Amino acid sequence: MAEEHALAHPTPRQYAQIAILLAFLTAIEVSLYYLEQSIDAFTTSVSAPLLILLAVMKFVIVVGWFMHLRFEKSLVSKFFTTGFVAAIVLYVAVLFALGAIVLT
Amino acid sequence: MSDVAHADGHHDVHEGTGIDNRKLGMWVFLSSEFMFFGALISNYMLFKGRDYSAFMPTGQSVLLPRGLYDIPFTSVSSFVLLMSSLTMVLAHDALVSGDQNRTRVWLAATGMLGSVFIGGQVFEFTEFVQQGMTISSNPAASAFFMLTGFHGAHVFFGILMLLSLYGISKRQGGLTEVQGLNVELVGLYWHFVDIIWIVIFTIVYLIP
Amino acid sequence: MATTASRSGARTIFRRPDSNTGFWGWITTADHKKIGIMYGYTAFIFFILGGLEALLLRIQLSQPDNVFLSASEYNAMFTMHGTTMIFLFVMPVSAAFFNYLLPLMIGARDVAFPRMNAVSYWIFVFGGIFLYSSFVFGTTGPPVGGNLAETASRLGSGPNGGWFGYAPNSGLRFSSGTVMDYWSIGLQILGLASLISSINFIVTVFNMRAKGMKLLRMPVFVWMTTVVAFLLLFSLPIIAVALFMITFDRNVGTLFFDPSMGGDPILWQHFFWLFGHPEVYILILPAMGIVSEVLPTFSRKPLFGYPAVVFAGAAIGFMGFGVWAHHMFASGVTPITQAAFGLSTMAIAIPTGIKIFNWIGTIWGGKIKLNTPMLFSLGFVGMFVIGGLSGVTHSIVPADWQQTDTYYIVAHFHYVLFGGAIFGLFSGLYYWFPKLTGRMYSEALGKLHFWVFFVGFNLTFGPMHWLGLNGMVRRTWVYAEETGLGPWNMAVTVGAFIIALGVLIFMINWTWSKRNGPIAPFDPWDARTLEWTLPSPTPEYNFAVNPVITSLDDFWHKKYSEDADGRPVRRPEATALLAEYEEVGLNPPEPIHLPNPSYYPFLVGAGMPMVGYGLIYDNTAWGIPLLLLGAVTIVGSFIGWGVEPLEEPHADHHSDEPGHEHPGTDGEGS
Amino acid sequence: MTRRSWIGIALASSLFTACASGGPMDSLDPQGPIATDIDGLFRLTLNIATVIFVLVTGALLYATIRFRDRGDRTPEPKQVEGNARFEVIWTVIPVLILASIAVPTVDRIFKYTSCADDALHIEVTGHQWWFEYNYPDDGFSTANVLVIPTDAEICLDMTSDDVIHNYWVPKLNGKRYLVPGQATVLLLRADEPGEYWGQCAEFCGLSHAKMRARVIAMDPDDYADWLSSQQRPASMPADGTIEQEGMNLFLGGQCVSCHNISGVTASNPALATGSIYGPDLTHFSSRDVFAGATLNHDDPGAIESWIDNPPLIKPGSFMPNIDLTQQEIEALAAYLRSLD
Ligand code: HEA
Ligand code: HEA
Ligand code: HEC
Ligand code: CUA
Ligand SMILES: [Cu+2]
Repeated sequence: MAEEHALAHPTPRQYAQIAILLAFLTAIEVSLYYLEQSIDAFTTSVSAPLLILLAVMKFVIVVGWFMHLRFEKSLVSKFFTTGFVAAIVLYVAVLFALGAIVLT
Repeated sequence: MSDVAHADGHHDVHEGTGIDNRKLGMWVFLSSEFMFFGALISNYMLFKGRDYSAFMPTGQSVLLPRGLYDIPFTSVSSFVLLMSSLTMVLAHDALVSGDQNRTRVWLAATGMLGSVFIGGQVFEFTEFVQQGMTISSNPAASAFFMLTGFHGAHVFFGILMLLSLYGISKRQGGLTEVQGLNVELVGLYWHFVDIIWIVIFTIVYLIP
Repeated sequence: MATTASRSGARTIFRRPDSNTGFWGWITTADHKKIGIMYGYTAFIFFILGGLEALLLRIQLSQPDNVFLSASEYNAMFTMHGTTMIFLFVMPVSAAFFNYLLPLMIGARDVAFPRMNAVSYWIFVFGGIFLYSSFVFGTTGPPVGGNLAETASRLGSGPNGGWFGYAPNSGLRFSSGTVMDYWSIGLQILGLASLISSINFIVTVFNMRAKGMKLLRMPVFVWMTTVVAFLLLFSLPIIAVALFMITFDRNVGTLFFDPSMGGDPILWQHFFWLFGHPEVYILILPAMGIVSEVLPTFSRKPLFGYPAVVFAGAAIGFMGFGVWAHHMFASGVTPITQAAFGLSTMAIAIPTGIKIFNWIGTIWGGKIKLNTPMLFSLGFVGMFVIGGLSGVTHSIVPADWQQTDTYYIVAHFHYVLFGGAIFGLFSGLYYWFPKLTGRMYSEALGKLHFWVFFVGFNLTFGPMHWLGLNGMVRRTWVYAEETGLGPWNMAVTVGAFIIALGVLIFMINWTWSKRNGPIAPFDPWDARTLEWTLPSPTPEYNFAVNPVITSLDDFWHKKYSEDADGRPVRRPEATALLAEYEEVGLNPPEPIHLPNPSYYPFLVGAGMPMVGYGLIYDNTAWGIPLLLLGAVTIVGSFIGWGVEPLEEPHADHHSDEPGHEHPGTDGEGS
Repeated sequence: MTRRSWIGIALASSLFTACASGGPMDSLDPQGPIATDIDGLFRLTLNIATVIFVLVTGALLYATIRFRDRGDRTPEPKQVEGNARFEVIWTVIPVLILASIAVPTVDRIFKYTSCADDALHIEVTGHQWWFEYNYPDDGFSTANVLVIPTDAEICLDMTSDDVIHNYWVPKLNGKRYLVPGQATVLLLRADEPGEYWGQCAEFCGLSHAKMRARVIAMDPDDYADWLSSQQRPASMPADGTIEQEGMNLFLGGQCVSCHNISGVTASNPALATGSIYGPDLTHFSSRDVFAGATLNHDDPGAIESWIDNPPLIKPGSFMPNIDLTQQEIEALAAYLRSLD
């Protein structure tokens, strides 16, 4: 299997480190949530982008390292990103057409 | 994975991608799953923001999912699912390095963590129902149950697949190379279900 | 002959079925060609059913205020007509072409997942039977609180919400019987079948091409198959969710589409058309692929602008996801949405135009043989242009406010679906008939079929433009005499019967020629693509020797070189080459391992309706047990299959030898 | 192309537009400014489409005939694989054509999707299978027949009580959905007094075909008269007449639980609770059509056969067959006829 790609897979130790990082990010997410709940100045419009950013980071880490997408042929990531991007674009458009997202 | 061995292959008979059929198939399938969960998530996004007070019998207030969340609880179960991705990847890693016993241990651990997650979800659902929010309370509740329910069903199928891999390995005393690919495939599926939860946790639970 | 070459594996402890014999051979086969043939015949049966439903519709409409059908019967007929033609005829017959031809055209011995392929087929068959069983078991009724003068007949007990099942009319309150459950669960099952085959085809195209067949050397038909597979891949999950939502609304108590509890019926329309519009390109692209093969062959010229045609096909598929709301121009969506979708819809005319013009470029200056397939392909181009242009008049949003939900729309989509998809598919049926059966069809009957179709088709659907603009509304079982629409409706009805005559001619030609037609040479059309290098009918193993490709239209270039003028000159060695193909094709030099037949795909399919009935009748004593039985059948079959190797043991040991093996198919798992 | 062939094309496309059938639902025979404007846009597009069609099929037929295989007399064709210049041409030309029709399209979309401030508002509610009209400023409700003044912009505020319906009066404007739980608007404007036909265009269940409508446009003066006639309470039958017998049956039987007749019935309980109800019958016989505009008042026996067995006439109807005797039917019919 190893000859499939030039990059070496992480070792179990590195996997554990990645998992710790993920746990850490989750902890930040949850604390952001509580900040938003308790501090008035910290509104949704501040926390939401941060939360989304964190989710994207976790997403990328899991896909890239745990699913080995980093090490996979580029065709695979093309398929995968196409699905992901298509879903986001289309459903944002649907929500927009339904009036659930309003441009202000 | 003989095809890979001949990737340089003047005597390979195919103009392929060099990726095993089943693995490519799994990736293709997962890319379509985005559309599936995207529909469920946008369904929830649409309904969570609406006001249902006009449809309630007089005197009753609207019970929305976001009013009932137990964030610490869900954070813990999200953490559990996240860690199951770690055990999954360790199972695969153990298999690659030829350690069949360790593979089985990690497979079992993954299944266990998955079960804990599902158990948490069942608890959450019963809790919500006891507080009065059922699937028929309002469309936002319907969408919440449908989204998290379908995610739970995916986890459930993942557990089934993990269990059968565990069983086969136990019976045969190890997994063959072909079956080993199945570990990788189940792993892909499992991580995918995990990333969907990452999105759900943020969009459904944390962002008000 | 196939037996000698293919069945060399040793027996195992499992007694496995043998696909070469009789009835069980068909049930258990994993051979893509047999599966393709079964897809074709099954789909054709559904075509007859859908057509008979259409004839009933037409008899009812032949005069104003007719009483031939009751309202409930009429509603069931048009719903099942549309559903059948789309999900049980055009899609599966396209799948028949994909199955039969895709491996042949890319030089492979099978698809990537042969047994998954069989699963798709059996799920489709059982899904179709399940849907149609509504006529036997289904119940309809008035909306809750409404009244009927009489109970619905069996004919009126089919699904009756229209092929797009608009909510909340399809919800429990307004469709109180079980028929809409049959519809939603039936479509769910059919969608699963298509999803599985789309994954299969994508992997096949990406992994199983013969050596040298670069992506831009694939026949256009293969390209269109690929685009269709991607369209299915990304659009089916959407309809799956939508169907789950309606099923849950009806059976579980969710409130998605129930406006009296804050649900949103327009959401259904978005989800349905987000699937439904890509779906119409799913229906037309295979036919466009066929036409792109037929026109060059019978013009003796390469396809004009191959990369442009391929790119346009991909662009159509891509843009097809961005136009869905054009089915909702009257729904009160915001003007911004209407304008955006009006413009995106117009834009689709551009890549489609590129295809049309390149096809004309292909025949221009050619040496055109007007054989039956060519007639159908030329008919396709002409008729599709009419349908496409009326499509563009719908994209003029204010004009569509007048047109929508009238027969003007019905005219549009029958021009693209019948004049387009069906003409293209019939072209393909004639074109590949020799490869399929080893015999030639009757050219005289074929041409007669074309002309009867052509006249009948235009008489049926041409006046519908006029009817629609004159106020004839869709899905109405009666219309008032004062509208003055009677005479034209009568003409339409006559046209429909002429089409039926054409179908009969086709059936006679097919059944007669299959047995008694002259024996077909293996390259009867002097064609261009790989499948014509094979004996007719195609042997079970397809390619005795794995082909190697060096150019687009490889086969043609092996037969012809070009002179200084750029005109083809037959190579002197061509005749010998063909003889060699024939000789080798029938006598593989080495044993070939093929996927073995299996009972499990059939069982997976058979489990589906059990789950479906279980869901519908979950409130009866036997509902849940049946559901569980179905689930156990499906899961059990998958486990049995996981244990059963794809090919007889030892097969994978050959994988290192050249000319033998499909990498990756050897261990096809669950 | 010569001038003459352009005329030929215009004629060909007119073949199906110009000789409008004159049928009551003919969308090619617009009778108001909005419908006329839309019709113009459609004809423009249709003419362009016809030109494209003639050119494309012309080329197709020409090539088919000209390059037919005539055996040995036809040489083998040149193997042309494509031509980049042509590709550009036949991409750009359609872009330009489409751009030219896109502009008026977008303009009309915005023009006809919202109402002017001074428009006359009428509320339309869709029911399976009839249209209810409310005149909010004048405080009465009617059904099936919508009466509007000419030369005024009418703004229909629409919604539905059950499923999605689609309001269409071809000669006055295109369609617009009536969506349960949501509000939509449709503009109407008629030039001339007259009676215009309409029909529900979206499939809405069993009797969708019998969900029709009429619009009557009146001179502003006539319209004012009509308004005041509708605001009066219902006429009372004289003592001892068959009409009075009918009224008593109406009040004593089930009819009153679904129908309102102002001045006669107490306020309708069903109307208040939002459960199923039927058309307001106060001025029933002032409307020339009823039951979803499928039955005509002047047809002898039409009212009788309707109240005898509504679901027979409209399958699924929410008005039940009450098993009335012939006598009762006649009395009720007589009473209904007197409600002018
Ligand atoms: C095979 C199926 C198929 C195909 C290919 C198409 C193709 C197109 N369709 Fe059609 N359509 C349907 C099947 C199909 N449709 C069905 C089934 C429905 C009804 C669903 C229902 O309600 O039940 C429908 C309904 C439908 C509507 C909704 C109408 C309504 O209900 O109000 C619209 C609106 O815009 C539309 C538009 C188009 C357009 C613009 C194209 C374009 O792709 C056409 C492009 C082709 C051409 C334009 C011709 C060739 C081009 C040239 C020669 C170049 C030059 C041309 C120009 C510059 C204009 N279609
Ligand atoms: C590929 C798709 C397809 C095809 C091929 C057809 C084919 C035909 N359709 Fe189609 N139609 C649709 C797709 C299609 N349709 C859809 C999607 C709808 C919308 C449904 C909805 O509104 O929900 C529709 C709606 C529709 C309507 C509108 C109904 C309504 O709105 O009220 C009408 C009315 O005339 C009609 C007529 C016909 C006719 C006459 C044919 C003919 O061409 C049929 C020709 C075939 C035959 C006549 C069969 C031949 C049979 C024999 C030869 C008998 C011999 C039998 C034995 C020997 C056993 N169709
Ligand atoms: C359960 C409710 C119900 C009852 C009871 C009922 N109706 Fe109706 N009625 C309706 C509905 C609903 C309609 C509209 C039906 C349609 O057009 O589809 C209607 C329509 C009518 C119409 C036609 C009105 C129009 O303008 O279209 C008349 C007249 C009528 N009813 C008279 C009666 C009489 C007389 C009785 C009693 C004998 C009666 N109704 C009892 C519900 C009811
Ligand atoms: Cu209301 Cu159709
Ligand atoms: Cu469309």
